Amino acid sequence: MDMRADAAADRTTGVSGIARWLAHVSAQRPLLVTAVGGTECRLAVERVVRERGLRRALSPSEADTLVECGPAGSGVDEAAERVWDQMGEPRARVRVRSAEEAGARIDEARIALLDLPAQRRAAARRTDADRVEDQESAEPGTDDGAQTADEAEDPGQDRQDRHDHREHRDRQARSRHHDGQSHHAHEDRQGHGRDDAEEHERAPGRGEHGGHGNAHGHGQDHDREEEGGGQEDHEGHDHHDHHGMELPGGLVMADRGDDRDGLRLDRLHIAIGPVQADWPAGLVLGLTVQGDVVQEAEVAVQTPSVEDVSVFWDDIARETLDPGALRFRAAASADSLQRFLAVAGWPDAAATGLLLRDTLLVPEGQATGRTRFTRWLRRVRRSKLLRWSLRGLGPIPGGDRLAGPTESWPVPARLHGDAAARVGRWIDDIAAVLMPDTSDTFLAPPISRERSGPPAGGLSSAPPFPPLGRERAEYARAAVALLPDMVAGQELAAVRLVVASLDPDLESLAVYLPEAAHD
Amino acid sequence: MAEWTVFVVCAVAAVAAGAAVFRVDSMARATFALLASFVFTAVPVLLLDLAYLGVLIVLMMTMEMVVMAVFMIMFMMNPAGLMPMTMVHNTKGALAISIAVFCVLAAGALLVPWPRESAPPPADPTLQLGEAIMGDDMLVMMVAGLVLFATMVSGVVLATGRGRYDRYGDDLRGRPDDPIRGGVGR
Amino acid sequence: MIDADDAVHWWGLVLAPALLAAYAYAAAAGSAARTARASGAPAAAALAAPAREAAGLLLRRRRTVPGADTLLWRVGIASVPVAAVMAVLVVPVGGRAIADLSIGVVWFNAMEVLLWGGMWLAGWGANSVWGLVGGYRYLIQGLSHELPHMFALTTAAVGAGSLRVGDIAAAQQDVWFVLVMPAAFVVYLVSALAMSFWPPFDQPVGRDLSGGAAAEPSGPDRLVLLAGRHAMLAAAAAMAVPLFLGGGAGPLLPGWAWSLLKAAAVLALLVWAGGRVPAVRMDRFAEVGWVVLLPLVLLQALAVSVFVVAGWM
Amino acid sequence: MLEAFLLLAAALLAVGLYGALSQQSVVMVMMGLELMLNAVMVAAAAVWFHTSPHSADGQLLVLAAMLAMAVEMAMGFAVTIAIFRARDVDVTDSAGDLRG
Repeated sequence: MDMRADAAADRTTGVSGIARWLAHVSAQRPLLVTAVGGTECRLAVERVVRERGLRRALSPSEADTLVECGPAGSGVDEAAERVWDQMGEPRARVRVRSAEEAGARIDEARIALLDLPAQRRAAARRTDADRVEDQESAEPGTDDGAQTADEAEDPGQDRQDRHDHREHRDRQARSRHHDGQSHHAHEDRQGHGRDDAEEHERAPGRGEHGGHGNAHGHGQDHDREEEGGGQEDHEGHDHHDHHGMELPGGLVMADRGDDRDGLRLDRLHIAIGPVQADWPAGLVLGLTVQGDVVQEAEVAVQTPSVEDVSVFWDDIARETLDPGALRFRAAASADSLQRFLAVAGWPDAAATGLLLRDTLLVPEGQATGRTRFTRWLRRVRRSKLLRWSLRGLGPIPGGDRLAGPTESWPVPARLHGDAAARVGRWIDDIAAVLMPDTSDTFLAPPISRERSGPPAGGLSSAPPFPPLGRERAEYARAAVALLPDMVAGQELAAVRLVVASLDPDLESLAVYLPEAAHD
Repeated sequence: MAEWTVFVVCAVAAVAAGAAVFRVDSMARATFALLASFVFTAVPVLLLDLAYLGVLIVLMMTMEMVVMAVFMIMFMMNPAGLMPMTMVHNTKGALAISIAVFCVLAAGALLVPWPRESAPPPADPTLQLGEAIMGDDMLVMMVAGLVLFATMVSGVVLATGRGRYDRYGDDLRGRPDDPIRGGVGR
Repeated sequence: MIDADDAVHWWGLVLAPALLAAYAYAAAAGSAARTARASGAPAAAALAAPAREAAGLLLRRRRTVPGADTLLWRVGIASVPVAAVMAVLVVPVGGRAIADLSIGVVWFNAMEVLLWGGMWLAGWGANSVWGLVGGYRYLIQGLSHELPHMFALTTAAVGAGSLRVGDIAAAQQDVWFVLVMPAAFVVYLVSALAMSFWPPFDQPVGRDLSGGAAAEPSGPDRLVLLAGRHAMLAAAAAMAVPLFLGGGAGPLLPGWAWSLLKAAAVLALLVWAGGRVPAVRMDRFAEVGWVVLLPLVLLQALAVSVFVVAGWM
Repeated sequence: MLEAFLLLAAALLAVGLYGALSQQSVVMVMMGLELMLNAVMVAAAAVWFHTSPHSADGQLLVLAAMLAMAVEMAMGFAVTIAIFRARDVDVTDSAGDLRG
């Protein structure tokens, strides 16, 4: 099934009936890219995807639709651009800027996907662009008139780079021959890293062209049979740390370091986020790993300026939590919980959690499916296997204080304990709404009353509940501060679970504690 | 005739894959070339009526090679990609010795008047093997078991960096101090 | 070498992979329907979901990844369905297998071990950290369940006194092995889930790794990998029938029908179980495999051996 | 037919010997050894089939070769790890030095 050969043949003959039929019956597979401030759009898109019985993609290789949720302008755009480059035809790309247009945008993408002749043309253009890049003789800019002069020079530049580090590698190989001990190729890796850096710096320039829904000749990373030099962009969807790492982007092999078993082994720099399924929007976790064990971690936060962001999970300060507010807070917890369950590898439970979240967000949707949700809640809460795999994971002892730029502040009580305890608090939030009769929540909601500071006396003298966004900003601030130490020494599965159990809301962090978001 | 064809194809492929082990420039390719060589030699063994041993070669060698791949990646940097590398010494001498050894062995194989057995092989060679290792006093099986057990113990002792005193403390009591706890809850 | 005394007709060679494909599709459709039901969508519509997904994959342009070892990557991906089909060759349906080898149990085991190499290559070849970690997870999973799995197979073989799958099925005339060796049966089912990296043992292709070993394959490559995975689950489910569930034995219906029915039941059980629990984390399961499952199944083998020596079986 | 099998074994042994002699990396040396043991297995199986199928000695030799392979692998890696841990070396030349 060589689509490229087909594409060449079909340029004159048109698209075969079989391909048309396949496209028609195929299920759309959207990949969501959420910018900070895009929570509302994300929820809307997730609802539409669920209602249509679609499944979200985990990686660009399985996606055919790129859905960007939220405002443009934060660092996530570059990541989205690279993800777009990695998707094979047929593909479509849409941006959802408000919750109302989610369905319409996905329809739009579907129409673009079904337009096979256009997809084929785009694929052919992209292939041509690759060829242009790979052949010395290619004329710059022939694949697309809109190319900038700057970009047209890229292929040559790129080749030069690759030529450079091929030589470098040869040198490396020779030196290995003479000295078996210095065989750890870190200089060499840095050679690739340089290449990566160049590509990534170019990425925004490329972005000007990629954004209009049809495939277009920027697939620089495809079809390169470049041996050894390939640590670059295909991983782009998950590690783009332009803030902290010296060598942004690709898998860069660094020096060696002691691992937890006392062996000095090679280390690899990767980053998780910002484009990652079930991952907090705007979070980038730069990791130094050996195998799948994290040695060091650093957190970067991609937040746009405050005025661009509106906090979705927010309400006003109040004396007591009325049912409506509890319900909204339960929806927020359900969102975090379903994401956590997805990361924990329980897709069915996560799917029900998603449904529950959407139900809770509709004020009058109370009655429907109540028994199924309570049954689901009980099953999650009582799952021995879940507790077994979370036990002792990501512990946060109580009483710690974290040093901020100006003052130190305590870790919010809600984050104390291990991952299982934090997940349990979300479950309690939901139980307070779903099963109010079993826990006396309206007088003393067990979890929602917990706050960052020590309780100021009895129930009567309790200060008003701060806005939800404010609370979540404090959790996020603590989470961002604690994460690097918490994930060091853990393997990747545990890292994902720890992050999911904290689920920092960077949207509220950007608005309520902007100084913490831009440290 | 069909058997002969299968043998020739597999024999040539086995030797070629074996040679490829030392020709390819990626450790993963070397490992899996070796695995291919084993699989191709298992087929001639199957042709000799040794169904059990032939399949066992495939089974054991696949596991071994995959474990080897893990170690190889661990020591040989480069978690992905094909980093060209050569780490050889004295290739010419090695080649000369190998060719000489091959000539001697080949001459021996062709020139020695091998005794021939006209009796047919047993109906079930697997049963024969089983009785040989498990029958009578089980000597073979016991020796093999002891060897493997000793290997396991000494391999772990050699490879591990932390003994039980590191894990449990000087009095060997309480919970082990492991970086990652296992699933049984110790 | 192959003593296929009761060789099946040539159409068996066509029928067996076709049946395997049908069961694999049923597994995919079943799990899609299960998830759809959990998300509040009509389950019936989800039965066609795998086909719709396959259509999309067939149409998708295959993506080449820079730096990938394309040869090994493709070999690894292709080996998944190949291993499944090869494994199912020795599984009798109503007393007839494509090749009822004298060492059928070992053959089945060898084919499933081939998957180790294949999955590792599928993860490694893509030159992606997710794939590599996914491949490693599959190996850890394999190392954790393989010995218990082997001893579960051995226990059945000991019970029947033969490595031939047909003999093992025939030895259960009086009493099914599942009653004599329940621990071995349970361990077999657990390792069947693990070897086909099916939930809850799907960490090698887990969501937390963007799909792990399946993160990079796209288009037809991806289809082959996923289809092979489902086929492996179907093959493992089918193998449980002659090993533990009496093969084609049963009242009224002919043997082949019972074999197919029982295989479908085991498959349904595995698919259903996959949705009930979260993923099993490998750093925790490894210890369970070695410290709990292995002694358990060894005791089971000991008990069965005693039964055999005492003449009770 | 026996001669053909023995030729195959001789070729495998020679290839493995070349690898074991010429490679520097411990892992690659082990690959050479494995190939040589593989040759032993082929030869033993062939000799069993053609000269003495009535006794199980040939089969036992194949099994012994397989056992040797397993032991060689396990001990090889254990020693490599031990040396690597102690001296940060995984090539044979350096392992022979007194100070790695």
